[in-house]
Amino acid sequence: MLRDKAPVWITFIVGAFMVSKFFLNVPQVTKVAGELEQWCLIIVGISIVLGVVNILRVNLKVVANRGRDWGYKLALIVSMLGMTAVGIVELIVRKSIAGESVFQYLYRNVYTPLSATMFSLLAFFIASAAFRAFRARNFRAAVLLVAGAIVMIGRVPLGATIHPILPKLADWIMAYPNAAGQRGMVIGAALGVVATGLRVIFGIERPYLRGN
Amino acid sequence: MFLRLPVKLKYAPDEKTRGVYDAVESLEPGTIVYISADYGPSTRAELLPMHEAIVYHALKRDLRIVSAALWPDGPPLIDLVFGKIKAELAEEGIQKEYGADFVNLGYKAGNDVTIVKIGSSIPETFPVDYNKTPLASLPLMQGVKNFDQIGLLVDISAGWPGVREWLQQAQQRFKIRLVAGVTAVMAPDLYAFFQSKQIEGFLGGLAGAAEYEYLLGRLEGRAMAGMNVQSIAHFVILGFILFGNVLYYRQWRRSRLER
Amino acid sequence: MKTSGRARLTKAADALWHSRPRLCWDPSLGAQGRSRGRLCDKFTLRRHRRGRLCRSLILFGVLSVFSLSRTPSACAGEARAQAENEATPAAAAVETKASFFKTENKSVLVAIGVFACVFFGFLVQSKRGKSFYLRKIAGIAAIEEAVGRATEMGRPVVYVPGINEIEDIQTLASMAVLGHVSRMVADYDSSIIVPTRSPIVLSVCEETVKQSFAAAGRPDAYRPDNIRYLSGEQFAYTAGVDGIIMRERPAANIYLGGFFAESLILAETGFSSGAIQVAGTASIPQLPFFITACDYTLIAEEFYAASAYLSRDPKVISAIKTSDCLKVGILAALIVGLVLASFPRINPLWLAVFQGWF
Amino acid sequence: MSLTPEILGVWVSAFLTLAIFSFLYKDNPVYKFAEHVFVGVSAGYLLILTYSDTLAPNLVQPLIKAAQHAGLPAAQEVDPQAWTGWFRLGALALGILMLMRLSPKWGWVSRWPLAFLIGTYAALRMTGLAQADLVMQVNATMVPLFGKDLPRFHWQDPSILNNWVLVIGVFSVLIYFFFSLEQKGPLKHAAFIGTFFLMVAFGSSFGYTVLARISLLIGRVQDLYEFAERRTGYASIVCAVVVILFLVAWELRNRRKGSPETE
Repeated sequence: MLRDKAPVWITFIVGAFMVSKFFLNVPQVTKVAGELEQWCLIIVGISIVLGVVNILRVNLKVVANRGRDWGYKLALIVSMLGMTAVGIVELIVRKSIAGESVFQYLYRNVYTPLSATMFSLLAFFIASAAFRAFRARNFRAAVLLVAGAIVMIGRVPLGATIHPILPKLADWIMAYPNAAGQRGMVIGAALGVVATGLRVIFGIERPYLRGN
Repeated sequence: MFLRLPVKLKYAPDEKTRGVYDAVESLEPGTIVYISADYGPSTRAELLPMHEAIVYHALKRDLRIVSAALWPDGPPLIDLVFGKIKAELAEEGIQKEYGADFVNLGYKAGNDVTIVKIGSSIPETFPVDYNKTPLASLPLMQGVKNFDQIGLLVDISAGWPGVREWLQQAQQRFKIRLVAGVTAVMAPDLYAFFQSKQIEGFLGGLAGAAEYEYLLGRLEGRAMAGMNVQSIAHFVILGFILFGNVLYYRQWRRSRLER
Repeated sequence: MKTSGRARLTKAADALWHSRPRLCWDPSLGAQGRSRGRLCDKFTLRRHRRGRLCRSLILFGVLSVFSLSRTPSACAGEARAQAENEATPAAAAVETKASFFKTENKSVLVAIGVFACVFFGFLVQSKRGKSFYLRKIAGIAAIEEAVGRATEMGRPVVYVPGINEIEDIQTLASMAVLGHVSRMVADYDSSIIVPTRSPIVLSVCEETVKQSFAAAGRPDAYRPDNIRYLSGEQFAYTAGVDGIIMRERPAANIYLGGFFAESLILAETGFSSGAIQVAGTASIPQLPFFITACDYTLIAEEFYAASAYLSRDPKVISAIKTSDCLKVGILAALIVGLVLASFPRINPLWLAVFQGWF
Repeated sequence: MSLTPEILGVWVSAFLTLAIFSFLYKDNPVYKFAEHVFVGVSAGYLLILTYSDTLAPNLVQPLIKAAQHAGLPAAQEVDPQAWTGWFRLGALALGILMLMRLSPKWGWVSRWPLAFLIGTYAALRMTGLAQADLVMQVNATMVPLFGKDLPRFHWQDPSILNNWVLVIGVFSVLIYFFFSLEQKGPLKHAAFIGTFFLMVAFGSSFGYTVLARISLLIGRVQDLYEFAERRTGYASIVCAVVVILFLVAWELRNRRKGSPETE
């Protein structure tokens, strides 16, 4: 009962209530819904903590067993605990992590370059994909390539310098054929989401009941 | 700098860029603009220039800015932009103060739900700002209850949660004007929403940022410097695609001849 | 606590729980692409169906009454105000505030309400044994082909369930497909590797694969090590999946779920490894990479439909049938709207009223 | 050059940037180290920020306030609404149930908060998408196809041709996504036009993505260029040399061992 049926009822009651809030103009409903939304923020916050604890747990296990790459995992744990410790000290001493602080210093000089560089590696992948994967194997792929090439040229100022019609053409492709294709997909996907949403709220589909 | 090209490049700001510009221009001085910085350092090369440009434009027009983030790595970038633009405006002789002209409310977890919550009550969602000052003691936040007091919503967005979520959960629900600055990956999605006038304008990637800087007349902006190299890089990639296809064509022809 | 209210609640909860699939499927019939189910335990089903119909009717009935309680003249007046360049927004706002029902959202109610009614209609029909036709989708047939090829080559299948959390609808859809894919893998006596990014998705995947192997009668063949938690960080996760693709040399890579920037790296690595690749996602910006680097790609709604195709579950098929019906409705509404908009002789007020109701 | 914290920061940034770029050669220890530091730092950052910006102001503070006010006599009360903070105990309870996932025995109770989240998100997404993506998008497709008010063609503004393109595109893509009818006859042609529109959409998406990815790389190179100034002691250049020397040494060691490195 508590394991299987209670969650289905919670989903139904909360879901139906939030749907009705969308249509009703009753102050009491709005107020209760507002509080439930607060709860959501907090639960999501706590589940973020859960994810972080999980990272710690998985990696500690590897380090304890001297598993593969344990040295790197140790670096991971040390940097994670270091960042957390700095944050906790800042919160206790200064009551805030904003402004000029060691925490922000680490954000600026460790987190920022790592995160930005990780992402910029994609440029090389796109270059290799352009060479190896983007080939006009059939009509569909050819249409894709031609549209892509026109947009690529039209979107940069050098394209406008070559011929003023290029950016116009690129923009027309984006604004009409592209928008039409996107809109078809958006409408279809919205129908898919409404279908899944209804199935979840009415408890017809409940994959979250699997696993622990 | 090595990022300069010998050719003088032409910029052709299009309707979407103009939409953002006009939306900011249309507001009365003193109106509050809500800027959501939903990105992190990973896409900062694309989005920071447009974030700066929009904040510069808004503060210069005497608008007031409330800013927050749905991404945890957003708040420091908000501080960075405010600091930089404040100094830049001070050089031009315009003084702007934290708390009176702009505030940073920090990060809030919860994605879609947070958007709905912000729209219905800003003080309940953010009891304190990023510096942990209670909202009640910030002059700018006096009388700001929800989106009814906000004149324009600006989303600087790098993915999920981002502008699509603001469109779904806030734009129609609270009937608020929305413009966005997005990475180029997300821009194609938005054309359908621009045509339907759900979004008044958007800046797509570094190109959009450069066009906006061009409209503002900030010719030394970072985006325009980047666009020069961008032009060349695009042609290099096009070369890759062409070369790959030539190889493919030759291979295909040979296999057909053998048959 | 033993009040009648509680007893009713228990009974209703029972009803809900027992409404899980109770149908016997003959796999040989299913393979023809048509679902022909036979019902077990008709009595229980009818009871629950009634319960669920009641619930939905109460919710949408109550809301519809409020929406319809506004007189047509008021609607027309509102539309006129809209048509006349929104001359009196303040008045409209006052009117909205005063009403019990948020009239500006009535079209959403109509959309969801119609959807729910049609959906439950099809559900009832399908439970009575009616079967629905679904056209073939190449990408879905390819999943089966890919698993078969992996078996022939004696190499594993890698199934990437996207990088979103479990509450995302794409992940939910992917979990449904994983159930069928792992069942196929178990039937063919092959192996499946599932790398995950979220601890919650991990446990759902574990349970799903375990159940499939058990259902195939080979619970001992389930290898818990193959369902792996790699990292919560996007690119560390991507690097991990790349490592698996390079080391284990899978014969087939299946990417189904919500993807972001890593789609390019995954598809590109898989492409160069020479495996059969099938992808499916509703993350539209990532589709070009999958389309160019994968053998088959399920585009947006096709991906949502995949679980229906593989499961032939009447509930899921009813949902697809419903969205098809609604698409016809949308096309019809569009035609009416286009006619109203195109001919200048028609009063523009009509279009405004029509748009207000759709 | 004196070693100020700022200069040290530049050196660290330059080193980490180049360590990640070393992946372009191949997966190697420097890259692996940087990657693991990244995962660790981002997890720590996320933890602190979630607490300081979400849990502290929205959960802890209201509870503390409510507890304080409960102890005060009525006359001293500053905030009459403070007692509503007690409601957050519900959120706290659900949050604790969520944390039970860590326990193998009591893991199942985390289904309750999960059910709560899924119910809320499903409801919000359903209504939000039905409004913004369904109703509004369909309404916006009701455009005039004839008439003298519009020009025949315009590059950006609505025109007769553009409206026809839009309408045909939306119709054909919707028909392409029809699952319960076989694609033959006119449907087949419509679906073919639908794929054409889809491919144009994906192609232009691809063109735009190239823009995005190259921009990010340019951003990194711009930063490295700034780090290579004299003021910072040519940090980028020195770090690049160090990373390259390390890679060479590592490769030589691998060769001498005779075993091709495993990854």
